[in-house]
Order: sequence, then C-alpha cells, then structure tokens
Amino acid sequence: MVFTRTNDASEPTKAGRGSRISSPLPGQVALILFLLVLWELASYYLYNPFWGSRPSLIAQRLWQLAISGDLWMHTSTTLQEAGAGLLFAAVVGVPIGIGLARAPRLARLLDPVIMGLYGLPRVALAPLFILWFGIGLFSKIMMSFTMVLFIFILNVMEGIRTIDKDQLDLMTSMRAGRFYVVWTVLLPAIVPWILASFRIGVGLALIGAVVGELIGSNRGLGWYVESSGGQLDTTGVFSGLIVLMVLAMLANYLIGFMERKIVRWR
Amino acid sequence: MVFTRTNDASEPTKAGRGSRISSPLPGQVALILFLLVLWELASYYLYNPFWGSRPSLIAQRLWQLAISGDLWMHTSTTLQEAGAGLLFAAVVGVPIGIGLARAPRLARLLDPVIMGLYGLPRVALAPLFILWFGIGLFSKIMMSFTMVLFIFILNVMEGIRTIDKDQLDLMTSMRAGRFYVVWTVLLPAIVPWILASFRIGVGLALIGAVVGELIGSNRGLGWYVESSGGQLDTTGVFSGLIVLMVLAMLANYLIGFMERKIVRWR
Amino acid sequence: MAVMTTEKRAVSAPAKAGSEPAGRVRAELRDLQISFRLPDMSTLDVISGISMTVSEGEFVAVVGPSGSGKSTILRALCGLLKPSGGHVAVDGVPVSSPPPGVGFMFQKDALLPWRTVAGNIRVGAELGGMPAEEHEERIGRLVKLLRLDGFENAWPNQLSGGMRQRVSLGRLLAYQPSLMLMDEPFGALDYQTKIAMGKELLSVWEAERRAIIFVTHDIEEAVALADRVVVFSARPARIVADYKVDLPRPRHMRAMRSDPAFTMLTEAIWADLALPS
Amino acid sequence: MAVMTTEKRAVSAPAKAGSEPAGRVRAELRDLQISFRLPDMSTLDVISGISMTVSEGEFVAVVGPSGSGKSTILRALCGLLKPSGGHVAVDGVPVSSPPPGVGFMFQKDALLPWRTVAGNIRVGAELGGMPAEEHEERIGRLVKLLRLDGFENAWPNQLSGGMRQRVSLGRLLAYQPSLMLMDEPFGALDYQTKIAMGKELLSVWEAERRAIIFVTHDIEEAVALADRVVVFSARPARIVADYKVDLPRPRHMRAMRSDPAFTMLTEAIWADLALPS
Amino acid sequence: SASAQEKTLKIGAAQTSAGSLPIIIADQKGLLKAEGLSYERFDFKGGGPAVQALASGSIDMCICAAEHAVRLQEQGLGGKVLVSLLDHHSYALLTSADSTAKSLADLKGQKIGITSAGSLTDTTMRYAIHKLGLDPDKDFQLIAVGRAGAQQAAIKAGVVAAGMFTTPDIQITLGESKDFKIVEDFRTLAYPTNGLIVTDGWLKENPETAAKVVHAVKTALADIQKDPTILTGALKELYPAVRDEAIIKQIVNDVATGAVSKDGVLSQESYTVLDGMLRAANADAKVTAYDDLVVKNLQ
Ligand SMILES: Nc1ncnc2c1ncn2[C@@H]1O[C@H](COP(=O)(O)OP(=O)(O)OP(=O)(O)O)[C@@H](O)[C@H]1O
Ligand SMILES: Nc1ncnc2c1ncn2[C@@H]1O[C@H](COP(=O)(O)OP(=O)(O)OP(=O)(O)O)[C@@H](O)[C@H]1O
Ligand SMILES: [Mg+2]
Ligand SMILES: [Mg+2]
Repeated sequence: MVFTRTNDASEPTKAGRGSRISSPLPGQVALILFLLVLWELASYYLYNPFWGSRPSLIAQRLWQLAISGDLWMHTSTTLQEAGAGLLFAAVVGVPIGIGLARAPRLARLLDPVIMGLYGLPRVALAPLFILWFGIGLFSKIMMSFTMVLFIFILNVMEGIRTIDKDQLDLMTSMRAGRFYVVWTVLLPAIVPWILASFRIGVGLALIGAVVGELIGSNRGLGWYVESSGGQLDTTGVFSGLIVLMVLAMLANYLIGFMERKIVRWR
Repeated sequence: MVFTRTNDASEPTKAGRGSRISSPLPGQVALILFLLVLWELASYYLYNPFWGSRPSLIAQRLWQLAISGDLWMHTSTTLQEAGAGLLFAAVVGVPIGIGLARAPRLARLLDPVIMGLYGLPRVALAPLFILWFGIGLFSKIMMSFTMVLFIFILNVMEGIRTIDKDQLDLMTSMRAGRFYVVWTVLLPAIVPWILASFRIGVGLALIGAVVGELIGSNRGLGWYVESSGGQLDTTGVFSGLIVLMVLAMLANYLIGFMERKIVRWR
Repeated sequence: MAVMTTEKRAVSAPAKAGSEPAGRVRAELRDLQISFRLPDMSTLDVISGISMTVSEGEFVAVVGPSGSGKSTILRALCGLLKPSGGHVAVDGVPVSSPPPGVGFMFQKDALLPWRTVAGNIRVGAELGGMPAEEHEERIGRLVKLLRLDGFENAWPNQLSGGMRQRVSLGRLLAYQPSLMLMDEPFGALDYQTKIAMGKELLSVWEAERRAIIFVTHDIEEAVALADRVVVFSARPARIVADYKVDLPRPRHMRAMRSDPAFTMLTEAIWADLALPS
Repeated sequence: MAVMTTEKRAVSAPAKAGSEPAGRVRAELRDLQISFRLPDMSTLDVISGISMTVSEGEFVAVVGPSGSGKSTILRALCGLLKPSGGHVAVDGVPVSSPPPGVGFMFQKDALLPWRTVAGNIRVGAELGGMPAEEHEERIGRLVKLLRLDGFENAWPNQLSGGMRQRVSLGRLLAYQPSLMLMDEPFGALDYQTKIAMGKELLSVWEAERRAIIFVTHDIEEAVALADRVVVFSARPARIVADYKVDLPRPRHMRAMRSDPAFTMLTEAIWADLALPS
Repeated sequence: SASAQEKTLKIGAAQTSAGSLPIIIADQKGLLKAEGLSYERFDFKGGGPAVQALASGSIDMCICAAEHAVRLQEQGLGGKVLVSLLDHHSYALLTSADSTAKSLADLKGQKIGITSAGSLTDTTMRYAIHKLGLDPDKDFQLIAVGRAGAQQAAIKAGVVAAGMFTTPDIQITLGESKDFKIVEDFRTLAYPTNGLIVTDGWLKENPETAAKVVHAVKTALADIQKDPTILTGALKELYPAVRDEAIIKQIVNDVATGAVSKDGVLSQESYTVLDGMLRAANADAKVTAYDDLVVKNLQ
C-alpha cells in the first residue's frame, strides 16, 4: 500500500494540486495556437515579415524540410549534441558538486578557478575547442557540456548547504560511510536542485550546441539558422528557432515527468 | 546578544567551519600563481603559443592596455552591461518566479512558452535585438538580461517547491497576506536559490554581454576578444579572457560576502 | 478538597457541554468525516462522524491515541484541510479558509529558522494586528513569561527542543487569538516548565475568556487545565467520552494530584483510552 | 508491594551507581564542560563540570529543566560535539567521532522524507550491519511492535507526530546499538502507546543487557523504566541528584503509581527539580 | 574504380560565400571525382576560427581571405594560397535609399556597420578611410554589427548610417527591397578575397592531392569563363533559400564578371592591395612576400 498526499480533502493552500490530474495540455496548446495566430496577424498588419517571418511561411518551410529529410538530419544532430552535453554535464557535475560541498576547504581553494573558468565566454574559446576536440560531433558536445557543467556544480554545492544538519548528524552518529550518506541523504535531498539544473541546463545545452555549430559545422539547427541568416532568409531562421523551441519544450516535459516519478514523497 | 552556531566546541561533521575565519585567500593566490607558472612553462615546451598564448605575453599586453586606458574602457563597458543585466534579471526574475510558483495553474499554462523562449539561442535573434534595442548599451544589457532571467525564474520556482509546507500552513492559519508571506517566508527560504542563481548568473551575464558586443559595438572585452581573434592575435584573445575571468572571480567573492551577511542563521 | 462532577456521555450523543455555559458557540463540528485517499484508490478513514461544539470561554482538552486524528481535526477547524464530509463552522460561519481570530499552535514548532526568537514571536504580533508600537513591549513580556530571557536574539537552531516549543507558544500568544487551537503545546517541556506555562495560559484564558481546544497526551494535564476533556478512540476516530471537569479554579496541579476526585477522573479517562477500539 | 531503596547522593560526588552492578563501564563523563561561544566573544556555559558513568546493562534516565543541556550531553557522548573541557569516553576510548555500538535517537525525529516508514527503519538495519537477508523480517517485526502496521509504505509527511517518533525509534532498534542514547523518545506518545513502547524497550534491554541513557521530562516514566535517575539542574547544568531505583522488574506502571515508594521517589525528584538553581 | 580509394577533403569556409562556388562546380561537374577526390564543406563563423581549424589539422584546406595565409606565416605556421578563387573584393557599402550620401566621404562622422572587429570589412573600411586621408577611429565609428540581417536592421533602425554587405546579400537586399542603395562599391577593387588556403605542413605531406585539387579547381574556373551559366546550378546548391530568378541572375552576373578568378593564380595587383590594407591596419605589419604566399610549382 502506497500513500500519496493527494486526498479528496485537498487543502486550500494547495489549490493547484487537484488539477495535477487534469492535464494542462489543452490549455497549453490553446495558448500556443493563440500566440501563433497573433504572430500571423501581426506579420500582416504590424511589421514586414522580413523581420519576423510568419507562422504560415514557417509551417510551409518545415513541411518542405521534413519531406526532404533535412529537418530530421538537423534536428537529430543538434539533439545529439545538446543531449549528450547535458547528460555528460550532469554525470560529471553532480559528483563534483557533492565532492566540493563535502570538502569545503578544497572548494574554497578552487572557488576562484572554477568561477573564472565558468566566466569564460565559450565562443571566444572556439579555436581551442577545435584544436582539442576537432570539428566533429565531439566538439559540439563539449561546448554544450562546458556550458551546463557549472550549473550542476554550483547548484549542487548550494543545495548541499541547505540540507538539514540533523539528518547528516544522524548518519554520522550511526557511522554511515561516505557513499551511504551520499546515496541516502545527499542525493535525494538535492533532487530539486538537480532538477532545477536540468531545467536550466536544457536551454544552455541547446545554446551550447548552436554556438558549437556556428563555429564550424555543416549540419544541425544552429548551422541551418546561421546559414539561413547568411541568405537573408528570415523564414529559415525562424523555422530553425521554432524547432529549437520545440526541443526545449519537449525536454521540459520529460523533466517534469521524471520529477513526478522521482519526487513522490512531496 | 547575537548567537552564531560557531563554538569552541566545533563539531567534527563540520570540520571546515573553523577555518572560515582563516582566510582562504593565500591558498587561492598560490594556486593561481602555480597554474600561471605551469601555463608559462607549457607554452615553451608543450605547444605553440599561437594556440594558448603565454602569461608573460598576456601580462605585457594587459600592461600596455592599462597604460593606454583601453583596458579600463573595455572592462567598464562589459562590467556595466553584465552587471546591469544580472541585477535587472534578478529584480524581474525573482518576482516572476515567486508569482509563477504561487499560481501553479498559470505556471503550468505558461511553462512551455517560457521554456521555449529560454531555449532560443539569442545570437540568432541579433537582427531583432538591434531593431528593438538598438546597438547601444541597452541592447547588451538586454542580451545579458535574457540570458540570466530564466535562471532566476527556474531556480526560484523550484526553490519555492522545497519550502516547508508547515511554515506556509502556519502563515495561512494566521491569515497572513500575500506580501507578508512572500517577505517573511518565501524570500528568506529561497535565499540559497537566489544566491545560486547569482553564482550561475555571473558567468551567463558575462557571456551575454560578450555575445551582445558581437552584434553592434566598438568596445568592450567581447569586442576586444573578437577583434583580436579575427586577426589571429591569440595574446589579445587571452588578455580579454583573463580580464573576464577576473571579473567573474571578483563577482563571486562579492556573492560569497553577501551570503555571509545575509545567511547568518545557518 | 475539590468539588467535581464526572459526566460521562454516550459516544453517539452530541456533546452538550458546550451549550451549558450559555456562551456563544465558537467552534462546531457536525458529523465530521475526514479520509485520505490512497493511490490504490482505497481510502484511509481518519475521522468518521465526530460532532462537538466549543463555546465562548471554554477550555476543552482532547486526548486520544497517537495517530487517531487529533491534529487532523484541528487542521480542519482552521481551514487548512477540507473535510470529506460533514460540517465545520467557527462563529457560525462554515470554514473554508482560516477564520479570523483563530490561532493554531502546530505540533511541530514550524519556527522560521531565519528569524531570531524575538523575530519569530513578532510574526504573531504582526499578524495579530497589534499596533506596531506595542510590539517590542509585548515581545519583551512574552520572552520573560516564557523564560527565554537572554535568548531574544538567538537563532532557532541554537535552542533546545523545549525552548523552540516555547517560542512557538509565544508566537501564538502574540497573535492574541480568541479561539486557540493548541496541538500538544507542552509536549517537549519538563514538569516544572509545563506547570508554569499552564498557569500563564490559564491566566490569559481567564482574563479574556478565550476558547481553547487543547490536544495533549498528558491526561493529568488535560484534567488540570480544562473544563472538558474529550476522549478520542483510535482511528477511525470517534468520541469515546466527553467529561466535564468541575474542579474549582485556580487549580494547583501538585495539590490536585492527591485529590481522590482528580485521581478518579484521570483513572476513568485512562480506562476509556485503554479500551480496544 | 515493591522493595525500593532511595539513595540520594551529594551533587559533587561522582555517581557510584555504575560501579555497583559490577558491569563494565560503557560511558564515562569526567568534569565535562560545554560552552557555546557568542559573537560578542562572551560564552554561554551549558555544562559546567558534570561527571557520571554508565555501566553495561544499566538503564539510566536523565531528567532536568528544559534547556539545561540534556541533549547537549548526548551529542557529546556520541561524538557529534567536541566539549570545551573535560573527558568523554565510551568503552574506555576517548570520544572524538561517533563510537561503534552507540545509537542515538534524536529529540527531533530527523526522518528522511524521501524514504517510506519501512525505508527509514531500514536505514538502521543497513547501518547496524545486520545481514541483508534479515532486513525484511526484522523491519516487519519492528513495524508490528511499533504499531505501524499498514503504514509500511507511507511517507513521513503522511504520519502523525507520534507515528513519526515511533519510526525514529524503530530506526534505532533496527540499528541494534549496545549503548542507546535516547532523547525524549516517547515525548509525542499518549500514555497507552508510551507504556507499550516502554515495555518493548525494556524487553529488548533485558534480553540483551544493553546500556541505555534515556532523557525524559516524565518523572514517572523515568522511575518506571530506569535503574538510576540522574537529575540535572538548570543551565549551567550540574547533577543535582542521582537516584538508584530498586523496584523489582518486570514493572507495571499503572500498578506502581499507587505504590507509596514509587510516589515517594517521584516526589523527591519533583522537589529536586523545583529547586531554584 | 576511383571511388574505392576516393579521398574526402575537409574544406572549411570562412562563411557561406561566393568563394565556394568554384569548388561546388568542380564537384558538380565531376572534376574532383575524376581526380579521385570528394569533399565535405564546413561553414565557420568567420575566417579566424576557420584558419585556426586549418592550423590544428581539423580541416585540410579553407576557403579564406589571403590575409589569413599571411597571418599564418606571421605565426610561423606557414600559410599558402593554393588556388585563388575570387580575386576581387566582394563587399559593398550600403546605406538607406533616402540617404543623401553619394560616397564614403559623405558619411564622415557617422557610424558604419562592419561585420566584426578585425574582419575583412574592418580592414577594408580602415584602408578606404585612410585613402580618403581621414582617420578611421576619429572621423568614423566602426561598429561590429554582424551579417546582412543585422546590418539591415541597424540601418533601418538608424543606429548606423551604412553597412557592409557581401555577395549575395547585396543582390538580395537590393532586389527585395527598395530601401537600400550602394554608396561605395568595393567589388571593383582587386583583392584576394578568397583562395584555397593550406598550411605548409599539409602541403608537404599531400603534394599529389594538392596538385589534383589545383587541377580540378582550375578546370572549374576555366569552365566558368567559358559558360558563366553553370554558376546557376552551383548557386542553387549554395544558397537554396534564394529563389527569385532575377536575383539569381544578378548574382551569377556579378560573380562571373570580375569577381571569380580567371586562372586561379593570385594576381600581383590584388596582392598589392592586400599589402596596402594590412599596412593600413597596422603600420609595422610584416607582410609575406608574394613569392612566399603562392605555391609556385603547382601553378
Ligand atoms: N496527508 C496525509 N495523507 C495520508 N494520511 C494522513 C495524512 N495526514 C495524516 N494522515 C493520517 O491520519 C491519521 C491521523 O493523523 P493525526 O496527525 O491527526 O494524528 P494525531 O491524533 O495528531 O496523532 P499524534 O498524537 O501521534 O500526533 C494518521 O494515521 C496519519 O497517518
Ligand atoms: N549550537 C548552539 N549554539 C548556541 N547555543 C546552543 C547551541 N545548542 C544548544 N545551545 C544551548 O544549550 C542549552 C542546552 O540545550 P539542550 O538542547 O542540550 O537542552 P535540553 O536540556 O535538551 O533541553 P530540552 O529539554 O528543552 O530539549 C540551551 O540553552 C541552548 O540554547
Ligand atoms: Mg498530532
Ligand atoms: Mg533536548
């Protein structure tokens, strides 16, 4: 028998809770459709579509791209780059964050170096990225990775500081090993921080992949956007951007889904 | 009489605590000097300085720039852009995050739109940025701002979900007004999340400013780096990068200082 | 030594004690049902049909087994929980959100860790609508009354468990509710402190004739403080008994303990609680 | 009905009770000093010179005013706090980090909110080094013993205060410490549950002759359960008295209450506590 | 049979530019294949990253301005122009149609949009301003704006007075909107805008491949001279988004007449301009001698 906190006696302070069951999807779709219609109308009456294109043109373009197979090629390229970068950043960043939080002296020593590295604009490091990682998939993954890595490190470090001291003391009192504490207390406690990092990371991973593609590539959504821009093809630019937006939205749904799976106790 | 939790009876689980008093600065400086020496040596023996320049060359360049006054001009430009963008993002993002967290139905409706906007690579929007915000300081601030805004929104939203339900219920039971709850419970509770956002935001604000300087400027560290890069002047690139790193480090010190001032109760 | 009548009511009969002091009815529960839904769509019935009223100036203690639903009832009275069935009213108005004048002291202290002792008490003062210029004086008085002198500026994590509970009590008193819901307010206190706090509570209550619903595990404490003691059964909670305590006030707990009437009442409650449910 | 000797010791004399059962000394405090530094560089003296020993198989209750330093002493014994002066040893070894075999039940329940009832109890089993294949059976037995049947898979936020405390107790028992430090373990329980839990605790203790240090506010509970009752003064804490309780076991709390010897001892402790410090 | 050992060249382009057209034609006409070659093109964010990728060996050759070969030599990495692709400048300065300015000189004191600092547009503007006897830093403000879309936006928004556009942006901009006009056309200027740049190291290791590439590209250049209309197909591959036939025609015309190199040999005339520009940007620049910049034995 498993309990959830939802009940027929829903509490007024959590008015939203009940509606978790009723899907928010219809509303969201309606809102997006509404915005698209607004955009379409604006492009007729308010501005020259050269600047912002027009949903109907974009839809047409996406359809062409889909038929030619280019859409999938570009999308899957960017998705691989951003996805791999994001996951890799999580896998590396969370342990580093935990390690630094548990070794505060080391953390304080490394603090300025970490922040310094973080503050580096990756775009300017493009040559080094090309030198180190070539111009293939890997250099874009690394670009995504370095954009997102620090998010995980910094969020996890701050998250660990907020952990209830009593829970840690209790573990200490029972002589729990380092890994047991990490697994039983630290990781579950920072789940919200990790989830927030993923949410933040999605956008940055995409930006990283796009920046990587700007620096040197021949495929991917970033490349497509840049190349369209070079031909003053606004519809192409916005088609690429729309696909990027859709990717970000889908990733967010996935994260929300994971959150509901993982955080059942809240 | 004010209490702090530090005591002569320091607890073993918080071994690092005592050393908060002893400044970490000497160690940090030593580490950085060590890395610089390593870099210098590597540039002689391991690689062509075309790729990574050399600290001594960079120091020389920075000295020249400082004397000519260019260093300060570029630095202050970028600092203004990134600083204003970061602060503006905090001022706008925190209330939006709180608002969305307290209106979960609205938040769920807007969720995909927000994530979609967040996933947009700003670089690709350069023409729109120029149309909307011109090419002055303001457009760079907006670039920084849009990079960092979502960090605050997303972190704050997730932070509010972690708040102790009992504290909120208690406020509800005493019929506390919306603003009272925000001021007394929500804001203090999400201070760690806001601080983490600032830490993450520093790097992104700098990146935003640098990207902004790529699309309409004739000064700033990003401009200087780009300009040097275009001429394959690696020393120029790294001089600019070093200054950016130093800015990130200083900002981090400032945040750490603020944290100690604000979170006295932990 | 003390005059006492022990009135035992049938479980099914609604408590009539409330109407006797001829006071206005402050809180009313009628056929209250509260259940929590389980994910397998089965239901955990916590409260199944409880009815009781609390009148102006009445001090009602509630005792019952752990997990029987005492805290849940207070939450429902305060509008923090919508019951699945039945009627909850405060001052005649059906409860949907926290009613004015109702103060709730949680079982957990729920102190704000970023506020000092004085700061946490101030929350009550601020929300109780006390004029701002009186805050300092009032907080000072409460700190003294709660024996927290010297700790005004301490952070909650620097306090012992009992001290935290007293701060929470201080916040409630600063709020000056006319109907006080108290969930084991003295649970973490030693006897001496408990008695001192009980005395203070009684003096506040007697001076202003507030209504109090007081959940406790300590039967003697219940009898020593309250006008009525309501005994809950184990989950699903029903009212097993509703005793009227007619001991004269002011009461002296140590002295009462040797009073056979006092002993008889506590024994009776004891026996009620020991019933298998 | 019961043979009882009340032994009152001088405050300054070290407790000798520990040596009498001829058991090995498990825990020893010698001239313990604990103080917290205040930011104005003044010092809050919480413990100033406490000495006591607890021997194998001994059940020692500690009572004292709220904020006197009872929890602090347990923290020092468990190595969670380095005292500013004096000597703390467990099994003859000076304590610097938590010693093996020592289990500490905190005053706050400190449950992991992301673990179910069974999961929280399992923490104790896992860290107590019990073979993995015995976990399920042991947890099942504890859940039953703690009357938490049906709530194995409930999350902590779905439990009442008393249920949470019992889960915390379950975690301690699953850890199977040979020296148990218990900080108000029954504070949130009603009498009936408290007695049932006390009985279970005693049966564990009697079966395995573990040593127990048991902080409580309930004097009767202390006398009913313990071999010795140590009475603390208000802060800065000193030992006011150290009583040996020679009531025969097994003890029946309800029955004992009417025993004049029991009453005498509780009255004596009461008087000690009422002393102005 | 050739496809069995077909060697794939990685060619970087400083950006999607007309300089790629001869290579695309060499590919479309099967000239590369005939040499046992194929290629994969990578687009870079400007010449800097492309040259750095070249120097790191990530790509075999790059379609870049000859000045980058000079810079590679400066850095001791050895850069050579294997074949010249475009030997006239490709940029023009556009301003809004209602501007009264007739030439660059009329824009004195105003803001001019260049693509990015340190880029060809930057050096070109400095060179041109120097030629007018003015100071590029005092008499003008050169603003890094980015590519054509941003330039259009900047001119539209009035934040710059004029901006630098390249082929095909010039033709598209003028063809699609009546809001712009050319105020200064640099496309008549001899300049080694694009060549296939390689490093000395690569050349030493791949002399045969280099010869094959030179042969294929030179043949393509000759084909263009014979029949400029073959550019149309290449254009459509390079700029699929450009669909207006009139604009395509205009581009083909502009590229075929003058812009594209006739024989793939870096001309002395364009080298002289390059030398002048580099010195305008930096008075004590060490400009590589003509003979060190070209690959003699393959010409
Ligand atoms: N959110 C919830 N979801 C599911 N069950 C709940 C929830 N809240 C409370 N319960 C259940 O309701 C019952 C009553 O809880 P309540 O806190 O009212 O008990 P209580 O009488 O106050 O007990 P105690 O004396 O131990 O504090 C318990 O069995 C508890 O498990
Ligand atoms: N970290 C700390 N910093 C400052 N003072 C502290 C700290 N921890 C405890 N104290 C003080 O030490 C004293 C003793 O605390 P302790 O928790 O040991 O009391 P206790 O005897 O367990 O009381 P209770 O019965 O209320 O739980 C208290 O006055 C408390 O304010
Ligand atoms: Mg309760
Ligand atoms: Mg305590």
